[in-house]
Amino acid sequence: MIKLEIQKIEAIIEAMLFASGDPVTLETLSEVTEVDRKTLSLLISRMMDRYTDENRGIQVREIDGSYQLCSKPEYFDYVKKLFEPRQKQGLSQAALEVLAIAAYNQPVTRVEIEKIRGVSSDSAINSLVERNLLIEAGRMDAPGKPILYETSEEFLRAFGYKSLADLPQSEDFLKAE
Amino acid sequence: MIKLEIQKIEAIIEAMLFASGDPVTLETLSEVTEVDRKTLSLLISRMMDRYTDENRGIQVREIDGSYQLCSKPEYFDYVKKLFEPRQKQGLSQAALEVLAIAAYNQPVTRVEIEKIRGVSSDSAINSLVERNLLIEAGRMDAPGKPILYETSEEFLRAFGYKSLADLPQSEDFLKAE
Amino acid sequence: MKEKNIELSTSYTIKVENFEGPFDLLFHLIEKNRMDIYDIQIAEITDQYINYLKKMEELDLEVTSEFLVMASTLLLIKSRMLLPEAGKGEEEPEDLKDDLVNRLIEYKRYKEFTAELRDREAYFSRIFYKPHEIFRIEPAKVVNASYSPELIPAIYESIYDKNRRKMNPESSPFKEIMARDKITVRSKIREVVRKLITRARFKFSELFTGGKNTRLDVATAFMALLELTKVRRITLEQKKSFGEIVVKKRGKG
Repeated sequence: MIKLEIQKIEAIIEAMLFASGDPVTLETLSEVTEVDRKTLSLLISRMMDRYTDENRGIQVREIDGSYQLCSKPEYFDYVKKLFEPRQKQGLSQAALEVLAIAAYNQPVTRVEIEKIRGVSSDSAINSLVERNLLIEAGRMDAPGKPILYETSEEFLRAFGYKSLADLPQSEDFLKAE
Repeated sequence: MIKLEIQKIEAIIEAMLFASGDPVTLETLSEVTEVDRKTLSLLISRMMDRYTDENRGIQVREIDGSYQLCSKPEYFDYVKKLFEPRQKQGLSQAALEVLAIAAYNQPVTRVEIEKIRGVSSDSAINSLVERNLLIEAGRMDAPGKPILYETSEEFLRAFGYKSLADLPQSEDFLKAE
Repeated sequence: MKEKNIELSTSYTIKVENFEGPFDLLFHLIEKNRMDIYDIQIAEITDQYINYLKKMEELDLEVTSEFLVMASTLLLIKSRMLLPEAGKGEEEPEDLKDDLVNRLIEYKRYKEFTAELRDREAYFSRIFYKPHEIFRIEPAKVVNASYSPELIPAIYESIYDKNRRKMNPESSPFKEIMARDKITVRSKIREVVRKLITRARFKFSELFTGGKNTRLDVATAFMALLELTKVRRITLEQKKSFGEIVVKKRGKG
């Protein structure tokens, strides 16, 4: 690839990510640019580096094998003035505990979550499903066919993880049982 | 203003234009950044220059005293692939028959096609023209000046022919009539 | 964690926190007493735990059943430890305690992780995304599907042959029926079925009235009958070879 081509591909990627707004998979980017995925992911990580420049207000985030353009968090206080005060209520301690347990034990049932927390977790689970942080992922092949829950892509986005492999690992967090 | 501040202001402007999506007035930008409008518009035109770099896929446009971030038009063909409804629909039997007749009898008129098929072929021909498999190739020098149709390059691609000479020939396939 | 400072009549202030559950409260007590989680003094912790529940009740705070279940577990362990003879043959108090400690430790890991989650949520919620640009895109005018190169000549051949038959019916070769005239066979099947609605039996030759008696027509009709025999809708009868075939409706079942 000659240099001009690389530049053009970077420009195409930026244009696509911008126009999409939503995350775009590496696969799609590879199909459109006709550049193989490996080269492309190298190119994108180079681009990501350049976005860290002081004078840039936006950045590329990698989430679950997709890329998304977004504003940098450090300019939140300025950007928010453009919008109506947004009521982004933080999550309750109960909800965070449920998420923590689900993140390391997915797919997980309500009963499993409650066993670890020691308390009923119905409403916390419901509010997480409502906020699209937990998703229902089928049912367990067990009596009563309990619903299995998984963390969503939105969970990765909201907590800044590239993928589940990005979660802090330790032998303490071996899947229960 | 020291240099670092300028960089930060540029970043804020980029973040604001990005998050807004819509045009943002110079006035709003000036209020939020607390930089006077004159300085700010100079700063933004400097930013606009930088967006013209080869490797950028987005640009800042000035519209009626407002600024808006948008993708560069030269990458439209790539960007639009993100939004294109995938049309993987196969061809109808009628369309395949029309194509076969056109392939062996081109250029051919609608009336000739219908004579061979024995049925009206209006909509099949139209859908093939729409899908770029048949193209109009002038008009026949005959009463009513009927349109002549030919198969397209897209036709060759879709059926895996290098050229029309690639179509299997046989004495059975004498031009009808 | 929400806190309430409540003035009691006894004029001292106690701090009642909202605990997520019995584990959460136990932790608080263990930490407050600077105990080692692996070496919990059950008697002491049990008393404090039960006192706490009493205070919650005095303050009209809801004490959910989970808290009460834990209280009874703690009391059980405590009593067995005090009177080892009383519970002979049942679970050793040390086992009950170990089980409790293990569950506490597991819960603690997740609780500690929530601190990280809280920080990350606060940071990443400062990011803005944008909706996608609005384009008016015409649907793609290309065929993404690809076809075999043999398809076009095959289709042309079939059209061509059909036309040739029209001009000279006798020239239609028998083999064509198999390949291309499934539709004709199907319509013949329908014709036979229709006939059988009004009549229980009819002669094969009756299918060829009005000059439809080319070899192709005969073969198609015959294939239709074979199909119907296969699905047990009809039976065929032929008294002698080359004789008239009689089509008979078959009873259900």
